[in-house]
Amino acid sequence: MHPELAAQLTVDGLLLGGVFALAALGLNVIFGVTRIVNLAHGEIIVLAALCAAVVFQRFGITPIELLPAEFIAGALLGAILERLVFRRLPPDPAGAETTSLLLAFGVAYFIVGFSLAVFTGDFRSVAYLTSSWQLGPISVGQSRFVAFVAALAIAGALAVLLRSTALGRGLRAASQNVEGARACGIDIGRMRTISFALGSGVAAAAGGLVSMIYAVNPDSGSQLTLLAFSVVALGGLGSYAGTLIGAAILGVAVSFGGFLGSAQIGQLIPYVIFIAVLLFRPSGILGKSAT
Amino acid sequence: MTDRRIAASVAILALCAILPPLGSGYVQSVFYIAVLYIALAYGWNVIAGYGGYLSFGQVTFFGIGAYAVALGVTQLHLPWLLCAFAGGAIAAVLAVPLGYLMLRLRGPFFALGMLGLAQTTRIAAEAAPFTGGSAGIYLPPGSNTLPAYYWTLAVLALAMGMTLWVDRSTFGLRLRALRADERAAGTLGVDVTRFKVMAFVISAIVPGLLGGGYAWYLTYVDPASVFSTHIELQTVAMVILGGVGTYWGPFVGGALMSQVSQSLGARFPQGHLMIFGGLIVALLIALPRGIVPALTAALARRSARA
Amino acid sequence: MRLILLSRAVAGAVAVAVLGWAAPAPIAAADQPPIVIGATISETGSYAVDAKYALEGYQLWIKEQNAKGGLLGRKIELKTYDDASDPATAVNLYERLIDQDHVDVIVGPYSSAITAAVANVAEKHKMPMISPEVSAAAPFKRGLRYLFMGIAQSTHYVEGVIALAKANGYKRIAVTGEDSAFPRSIAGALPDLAKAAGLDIVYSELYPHNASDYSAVTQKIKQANADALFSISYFPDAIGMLRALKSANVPLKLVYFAVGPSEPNFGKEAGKDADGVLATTNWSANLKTPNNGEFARDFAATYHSAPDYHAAANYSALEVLGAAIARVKSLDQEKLRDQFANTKMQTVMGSYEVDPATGLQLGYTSLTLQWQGGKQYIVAPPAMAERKPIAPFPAWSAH
Amino acid sequence: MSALLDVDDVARSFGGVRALDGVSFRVDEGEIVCIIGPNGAGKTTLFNVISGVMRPSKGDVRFRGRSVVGMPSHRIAAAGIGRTYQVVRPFSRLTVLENVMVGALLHERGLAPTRRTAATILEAVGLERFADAPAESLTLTQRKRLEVARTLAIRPKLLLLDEVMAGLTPTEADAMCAFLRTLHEQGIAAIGAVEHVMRVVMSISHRIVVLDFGKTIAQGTPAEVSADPAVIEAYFGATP
Repeated sequence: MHPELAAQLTVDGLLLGGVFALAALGLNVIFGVTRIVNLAHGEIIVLAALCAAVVFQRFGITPIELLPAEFIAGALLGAILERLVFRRLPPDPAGAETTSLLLAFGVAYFIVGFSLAVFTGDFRSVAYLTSSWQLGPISVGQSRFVAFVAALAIAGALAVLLRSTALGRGLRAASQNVEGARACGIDIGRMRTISFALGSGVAAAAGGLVSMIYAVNPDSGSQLTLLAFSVVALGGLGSYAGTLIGAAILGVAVSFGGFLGSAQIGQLIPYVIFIAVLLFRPSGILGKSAT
Repeated sequence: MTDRRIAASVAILALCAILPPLGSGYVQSVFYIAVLYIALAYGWNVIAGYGGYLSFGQVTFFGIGAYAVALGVTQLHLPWLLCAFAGGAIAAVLAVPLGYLMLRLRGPFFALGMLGLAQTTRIAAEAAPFTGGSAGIYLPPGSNTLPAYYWTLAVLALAMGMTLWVDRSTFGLRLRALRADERAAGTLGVDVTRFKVMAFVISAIVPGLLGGGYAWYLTYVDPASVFSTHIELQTVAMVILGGVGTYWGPFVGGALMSQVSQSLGARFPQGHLMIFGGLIVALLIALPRGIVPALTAALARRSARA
Repeated sequence: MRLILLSRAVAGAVAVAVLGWAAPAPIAAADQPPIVIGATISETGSYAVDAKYALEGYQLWIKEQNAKGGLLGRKIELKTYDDASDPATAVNLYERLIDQDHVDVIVGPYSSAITAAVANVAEKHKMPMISPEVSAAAPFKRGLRYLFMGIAQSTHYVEGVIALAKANGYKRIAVTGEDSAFPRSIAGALPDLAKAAGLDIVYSELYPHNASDYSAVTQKIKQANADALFSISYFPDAIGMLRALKSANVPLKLVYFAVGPSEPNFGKEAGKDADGVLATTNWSANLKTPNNGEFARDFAATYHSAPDYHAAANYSALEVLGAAIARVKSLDQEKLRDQFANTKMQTVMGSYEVDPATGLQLGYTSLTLQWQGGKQYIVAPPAMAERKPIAPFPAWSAH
Repeated sequence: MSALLDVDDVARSFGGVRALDGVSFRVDEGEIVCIIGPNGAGKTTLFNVISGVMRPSKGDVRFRGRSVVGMPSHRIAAAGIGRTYQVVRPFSRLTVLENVMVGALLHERGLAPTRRTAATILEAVGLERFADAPAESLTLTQRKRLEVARTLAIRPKLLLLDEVMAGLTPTEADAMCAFLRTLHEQGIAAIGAVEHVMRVVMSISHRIVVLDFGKTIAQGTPAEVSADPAVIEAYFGATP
């Protein structure tokens, strides 16, 4: 393969990885603290993307300008979901895992119905930053680059938040040892609400950026959930660096697999890698191994 | 109690066998869809309800069954019923290695891994040289509703029978134990992998058999319609509504939802999904184990007071 | 005992629900009950995108016809249900329309898969059905007597674009599109058409439905040094592919996306990037067909948006249906069938004419449109062109 | 007499942390052996390795002369090793009787005989009154008894008891010791894991193994171990 082509495919793959990472980060935040896989995650991304498209077309506000509002709205939605729905899980842990999946399934169903009622089945998208920069022989799509940078920034911000703030310490404590954290006076319920708010806020921000790359309709959510989950599972649940690395690996694999193999192979790579990795290394590439 | 269940089940199945031919084509197709989904729900309930492994990919086996009939009838010129049987057999055979592989994943990993598997099979069916690809396969046109219906009803009877067996057998006891705590079940001598795979195979045979009837009913098969996420999600929602891991849950949830979604969905296409989603969430919160266990418990309380 | 009671209650409820529906609908006391036309629309699910136009096309014709006094002295009514883009649901709902709602005539749903299943129901009930949305030939090659194609055959879709490529000397063409029945029917016809025009297919590959990304396909098109891209895409993949092409700066002289950009919405979602994009449509407001201007005007006035070809196709299907009823002066299904099979007439879409043996459309042809300055213009065939095609496709930096 | 269980230089680490580091000891038929060590000393990991829940990183575990390393846990159970868990968690949504039936299934065919066997065992541990109650409804002490009952149902030759004494009142602890003695009389060997050196434990144990940070710091008869300087250092500080 020509080195220029290999470089271009790598860049494409990394940028695609940025999109994957955006979709996955929020899911990982929620899982890290609550051990809940929010199946409605993709639906929240889509809902935010649809909002971004409508706002752009009506008022000319770009998804980037809208980002703070999207984050706040997503965070509110997440907090409400946690308080109203996910707080009511049964106490026994085996039952809680199943019930949380079922609840999330119901929430996803609800959001799809809501989005259909509000936005119809039309595909929407934002025509903003669609050009590319030419760096020598390599072209870099602007919106993808923005998404890539945003993914890095969000992952960085999450890392700083978790490492260096009191809230972050609380969240980490809640994610590692519920009983211990409770004994230290940490309000576990509040930490769970905050993690849902944070995760859903990130999902909504991701939705705004995704609207510049793809056209989505209310039914596009489950696909995104699956993709996001593949990234998280690959990178390791609870690890943000793992999410970035997992997303980059998947992005590059999809890029090369789609080019050297077929479009079908490109589409299937995320699932195949995700299942293969889990079978051989259940904790993901950077996850803490289970004891 | 088991005898009463058998009596009630037989009565319901007999009713389902007698009524449709008396009604119009519409009545027949309503029965077909209701019975199809109830049977799918029973199939799903074994691995998900009794085994505790939520799957979003059992539709894989449904699609395989549908293709068994489509290909068997058009390419090999075999009778469709034979192909429909073969569909169930193929599903069972494939489920063994797939079960060994996929059941090493747990909880959300298994659930979403199965969703990925269904997508993988769909794309494979679109690309494979022998499936007719995405253009699909046309079966000979004909009045197939009643034959497809009776086949589906027979599969429902089988699925209910197997559920009853699971419910009252040592196999079911082991399955419920491993659902609660796999590790403890293992150290108590339960061959966890073997029984999980067995449950998975049962949950594959049922959709595998049903798929063939579906192909015959529609007279057309394409990857998007038989490996459809829509069918999978609808089935899952039904069992959740009725009660996961209970004998009557799939029946009540399936009957309720296929009826309501047909009357409600056809009139309020956008709104009804929202109502369903809300209903699922509300039910899970208010009655965490579904309608049937809640009703049973309420009835038990009443008779205890009386 | 508890469970048996419970199960009896459930069984009873199911039986009541089902049989209750099966009871014939009460017939209105009026002397002249309306003529009811039945159909399903994919209002939700994967085919939901075009449903709005399809439904409005039906509704508009009925509104206009009722304003003219209806048919056979009777008002006309439309009865539709949402089939959720699911074939089994559609079969069920057509049975319901026929058996329970006792509609007088039926028209087709959307998509090949659903039509294939529903056609079998129409055949069983011996009710003729014009399918206004299925352009692939396969469903018509099963020996069905009651199914008729109400839209141009998909093999015609690319003719105008091939001619354009040939005229401009764009010899190297790349073919891609969604891997589903309709795009496949076009992609399958392209090699012969290209060969006849002396063009070379330098790349050909379909991508799966719901593809997660298009950048690898785009890169292959770039590496193949293609002049012209024939991407048989629906709406979302057309947008995704367009973005990926621009992102990768693929130098193309012709960009064609089949049906996705024929939707008026495309310009809104794609923005300036739409400029120069070619597409196929089966209808234009500028067609010199009977009542076409009136149709376009009424549609815009009623629904506050311009119609697309789905609206026109569904509208024309009812034009053919209405003419047939008027001619046979009854709702005799067999006579209507013969009318559908043998009529040659002008609708807003052009000349309706089918092969009486198969029901395949022979009359309608397709038009090639191009987005220019944020609007759609017909650019081929030359006889109907509103503007000259812009060729080559503008450089990406010029968008 | 050959050893019933032979733990030979077993090590197991988790991501660099050595939970077990070269542990060796043996248990003879009918013997009661106590593993003493503070929380985190590696007792549960040791039980996990013996019962097949985990593989050791190094070393071998032989039961009746055959290596059980790599065997799935149900086969180890069938071979005759039963274990209880530190955190007692009966199978939820199963009745008390059904919990015991799961273990009894190893030797019975069909529901009816299994039910009879399980009922007998329930009677032996004094839980027969709760047979049809949901297992979640039991108190902690009752759950511990249920935990032992369902493990006895597999008819073990060797019983691994993880912290059965923890949280018991002195009277209950005495009852547990009496129970262990009856096991001994029936020829069932037992390994008990306990956090603290308790007089009752010393009185019933034939041998004692002391673990600290995954290493064996002492083993021998209760008398030998109580006199071991390392143990005195670790458990009794300066004053024995």
